[in-house]
Amino acid sequence: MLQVLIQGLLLSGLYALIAVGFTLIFSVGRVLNLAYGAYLLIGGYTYFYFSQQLGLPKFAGVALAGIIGCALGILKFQLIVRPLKGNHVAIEISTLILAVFLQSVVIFVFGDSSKILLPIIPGVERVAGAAIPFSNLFAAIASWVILISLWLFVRSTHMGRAMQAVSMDAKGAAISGVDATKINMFTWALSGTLGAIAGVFFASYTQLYPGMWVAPLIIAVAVVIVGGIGSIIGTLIVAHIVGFLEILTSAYIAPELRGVFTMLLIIVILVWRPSGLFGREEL
Amino acid sequence: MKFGKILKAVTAAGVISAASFATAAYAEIKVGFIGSLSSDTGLSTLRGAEMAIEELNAKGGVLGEKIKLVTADTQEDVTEGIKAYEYLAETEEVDFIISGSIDDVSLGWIPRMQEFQIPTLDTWTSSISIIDMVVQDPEVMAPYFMNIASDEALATLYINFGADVLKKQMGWNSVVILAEDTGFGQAITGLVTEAISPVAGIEVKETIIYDVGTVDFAPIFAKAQATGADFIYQVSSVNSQVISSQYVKLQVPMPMTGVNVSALGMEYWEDTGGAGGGISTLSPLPSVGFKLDPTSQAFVERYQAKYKSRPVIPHFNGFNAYYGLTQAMAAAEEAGGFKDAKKWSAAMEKQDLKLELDGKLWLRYGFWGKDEVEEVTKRTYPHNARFDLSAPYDDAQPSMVVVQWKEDGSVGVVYPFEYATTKFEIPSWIKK
Amino acid sequence: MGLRWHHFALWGLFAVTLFVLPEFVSRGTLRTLIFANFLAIFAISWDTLSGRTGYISFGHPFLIGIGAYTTAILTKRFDVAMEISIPIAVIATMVGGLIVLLPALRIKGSYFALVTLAMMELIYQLVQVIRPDLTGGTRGMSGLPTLTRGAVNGYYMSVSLMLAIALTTWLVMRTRLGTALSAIGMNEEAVSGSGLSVTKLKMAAFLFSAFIAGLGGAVYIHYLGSIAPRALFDINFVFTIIVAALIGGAGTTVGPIAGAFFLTFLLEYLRPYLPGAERYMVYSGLALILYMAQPKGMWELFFQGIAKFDRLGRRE
Amino acid sequence: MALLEIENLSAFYGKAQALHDLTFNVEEGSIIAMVGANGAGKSTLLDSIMGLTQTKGDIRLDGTPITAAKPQDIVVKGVGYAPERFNLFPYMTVRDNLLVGAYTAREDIETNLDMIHKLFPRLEERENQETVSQSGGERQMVSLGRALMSSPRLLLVDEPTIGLAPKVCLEIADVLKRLRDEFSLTVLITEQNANFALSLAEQIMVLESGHLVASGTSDELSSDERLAAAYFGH
Repeated sequence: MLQVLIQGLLLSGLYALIAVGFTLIFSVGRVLNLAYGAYLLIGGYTYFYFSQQLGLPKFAGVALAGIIGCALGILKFQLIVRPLKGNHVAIEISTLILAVFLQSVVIFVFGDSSKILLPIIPGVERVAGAAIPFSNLFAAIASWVILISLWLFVRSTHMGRAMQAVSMDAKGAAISGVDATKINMFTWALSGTLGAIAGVFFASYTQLYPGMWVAPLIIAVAVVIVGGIGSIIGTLIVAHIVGFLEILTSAYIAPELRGVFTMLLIIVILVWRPSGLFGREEL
Repeated sequence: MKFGKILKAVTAAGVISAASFATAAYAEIKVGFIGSLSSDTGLSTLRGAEMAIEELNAKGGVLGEKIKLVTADTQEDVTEGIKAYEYLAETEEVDFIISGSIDDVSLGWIPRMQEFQIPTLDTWTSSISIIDMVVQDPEVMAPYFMNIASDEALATLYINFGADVLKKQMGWNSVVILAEDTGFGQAITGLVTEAISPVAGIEVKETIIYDVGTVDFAPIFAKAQATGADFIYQVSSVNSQVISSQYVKLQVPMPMTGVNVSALGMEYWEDTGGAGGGISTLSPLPSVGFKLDPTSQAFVERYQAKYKSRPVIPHFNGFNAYYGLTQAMAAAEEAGGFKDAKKWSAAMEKQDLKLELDGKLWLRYGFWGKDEVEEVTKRTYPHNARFDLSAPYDDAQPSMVVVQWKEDGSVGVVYPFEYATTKFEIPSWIKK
Repeated sequence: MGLRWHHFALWGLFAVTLFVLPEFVSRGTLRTLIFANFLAIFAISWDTLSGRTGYISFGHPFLIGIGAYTTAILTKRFDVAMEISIPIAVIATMVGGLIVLLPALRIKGSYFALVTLAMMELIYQLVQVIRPDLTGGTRGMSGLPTLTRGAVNGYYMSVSLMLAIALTTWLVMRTRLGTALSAIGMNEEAVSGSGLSVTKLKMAAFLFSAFIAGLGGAVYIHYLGSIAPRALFDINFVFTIIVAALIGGAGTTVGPIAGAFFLTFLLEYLRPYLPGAERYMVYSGLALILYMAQPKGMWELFFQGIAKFDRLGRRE
Repeated sequence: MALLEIENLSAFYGKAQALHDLTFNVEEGSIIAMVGANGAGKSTLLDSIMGLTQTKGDIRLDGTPITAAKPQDIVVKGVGYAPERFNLFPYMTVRDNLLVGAYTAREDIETNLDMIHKLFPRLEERENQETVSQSGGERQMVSLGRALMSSPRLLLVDEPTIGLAPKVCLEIADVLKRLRDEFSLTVLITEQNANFALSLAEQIMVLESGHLVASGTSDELSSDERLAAAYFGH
């Protein structure tokens, strides 16, 4: 039991970290960034290149991954989202194309074979038969810290309130003197940074390979759909629902079924309560 | 007016390009490579073939003609594999195909091979079901050869390892099998489960199948531990460095051995970032942890001089491609080319290359005859690499060995004992 | 319906060109054309659902896969003849189309796209674990019966199917049904306000799209002779279909065909220079630029081009 | 010099022209009402001043041109806007809605909040309520409050009384007057309810299909028979 609890918390923390950047864009910009997984991809490879190939300190590798992710987010906003002026379908499709493009670029530069990252924080502790790798523990704690500070940021700073305002009523935000473009760009930059850092943790636990953007995207989609838009705490809760669902399925039913229930959950939630468990009736 | 002109120009360009497509130049022997160009194993086959072709061309080519290599990438995807085979057969109109495809991809394009009847040599897939096709339909499968020992040989050797080392030396009595959900995984799991209990006296507690896309192995290892078995037997060919690196990162307190394809290459240590110690795997012969015979060593040296990128040493299938392509060309010399696939096939069946190391047979590239029955498994293996399953392995190579990566990054052979360079050990974090 | 003789003349010309093509091109080119034809079929199917009604599906292989798996299982495991299994597969896919319809009755926009993506993922995972003895699990099935052998036969089969589907779609879309579907894409509320049953219209679109997807998918795997879940329920496959439809021009019939041909040939022509998956870098980069430049597709660019040349011509 | 000067202002939605060559001034410290029927272009006029529509012509605030400036710059220059549909942030509390209004005037938060709480004591009582669950009158108060949070000199209010109970209307009218008298704000409102406009504004303008058809003091306009019949119901 304790073992399942520990594994569930670790995996859920990772999932929350993965989903938060996606939630942010979906809540504020109201667009589906299908290239979100590409931040994780690029973040993971950036870390790999700087820390594992060039031998820079690990912290520098994570920071550089964040910076590249941030730059990628800004570029995406400036080159794709802005020119398409709120045409959601076009943005979704172009980000999908962009994701495939970035995947091919990674193949071109690094090759197709998968790579294993060194743990960011080496070491492992056993508790009640469950192994707790320090890297995962750190990712889980980091995800809690990041999500809660993000929640505080959004609720209690001018910038954060402006982000909420833009997401709820664009005209209302404009006449309050909020520059939606700046807010959106900031959101995209933040989302890119968070995504790239999540990518380092995700890849350091699993592996680095060009197709690795799909799985996190699906996880992020699941968390956002089930949680509903605009709810950061919802993201945290649902990441734990999805994570625990997977761990419980693996432990008590069959490991190969772990993804099935997540997908079923998405479909059921969408059909039964389209706004998600913690979302608002705004469809 | 201008529009009309442009239309004309476009039409003309279209006709020219279509015409250039229709005429294929034909003054050479064309070899097609099919496999994944971005995986180390795929590249091994490709480079082994390139080296062989370079040497043959330096000696004047085959049948007085130069050999040219064209490549088609499968991306380890079945549909892409079929497209790639068609491209080689119909656009490039190659004479001979050398394949570094994985099992599932080979199974996908085999029907195309049957249709086009192009001499084809597989260097990587070990799928016994393809050999079964040769048994059942020798006519249609005549142009097909596989110069790696099949799954059966692999499993049989493992059972012997189980009896001699795991049971006798380590004193382990029960196993939990952790197998990936692939054709390869199923085949090996089936063969091992059938034989390990009656032959080696090791009880199979449970078989856990996992998806190749699994991200987090912690619950799977927990499940394996819960069975109370003495050790884990892993069967993984796709993304296998993930499971082994997580085994190390999680410091699973249970020994693990089995088949881990990524541990077959020199790059394994670098790829796992050093998190790969303790992993042991079955391996075909010219692999990591070996001293090579002079011919193969010379090949490796030329290889390393030519290619600066990974894989730094060809995988065993690189050797297979190198020797196999040379044999295929020799067969073509004898059969007067590749056009008559039956004739070439007959000539290929007779190929037999024996390489010695320290005065003993160490590597043999030959094929089982149509009606030859292998003694241990009591079945036939037409067009499959000749292997020898019982010591002293004087008929052919043992086909498979067990190698183990140590925690210091070194690698050595642990079984069979005649080939062993080091002893089988369990990882340091497991309390004895 | 606004049909004119020149419409049929153009279709006739197109068909004749395609039918005499094997006389002029190599077998290798024909193989490429076969894949282009199948991609065109899938793109038309996607377009009837998403391009016209605006319900963007990111899980179209869900439908294609139902058709493909149904006939694969029937022929491989139960020795059903293809003449029977393919129609059953088409019907099964149409049932699948109704399943897709259910969420569409409640949700729109990005959420619909997401639920279709989830459906594709779901069936991908289910195919691997539920009765792998039937589906072949992760590695799928090979050695399925094939409808034809050889490049020329395969080409005629695929091109006939593609033309039949294209012409049917074109005719259907010129009826009031087609107009109504496009109207849903533009403004669903207005359509429901005008007294038409939006649910029935959506159902017609989803069924029609599923019909094409099922037929295309079933014939496709009996051309390939194998089926693999990883290649089928893959976001890259979704990408190829959507890009083909959009680059050519969504909401038209010729657009998806043009897009499919353009992209398939682009990939094949790149093969000698970039043999591996890097080809997709050129492919997706070009697709992104084209799409950003003209979201309505090449077809639109083509017409704009003609108009421009005509103006230039007249000035001379 | 008038606080707001508008000269030959035209506004467009795509190709459709919604305003035609409007010219008028708003003097500092006055309340001006723009009267007109539904669709006359009242909201478009206010949107145009805020830089939310495509316009031609000149708009000057305190002599500086603000034509085609971005809304956020116009807010900074001292224009507050309470639009007809409020455009509040439904899932944020009253307090947070007000704080967003202070986005460009963060140093005045304390004073402005004091002022708003004095004008609308109800907002202070319900400051932690989400606006989605509030009544129309309360939303109007939040909307006005939010506009005031940017420390404006000119307040634009679109249809302040629409859909509100008569009692609330009076309350709003009272607030608008106090804003001018106590806080020396200039107020430009639009109204369909001409009597409300008459009771409040010193100057009234009449808009018909995007054209300015009349302008003058309440008394002047009430005596114009045609207008009186059309708008003032007597």
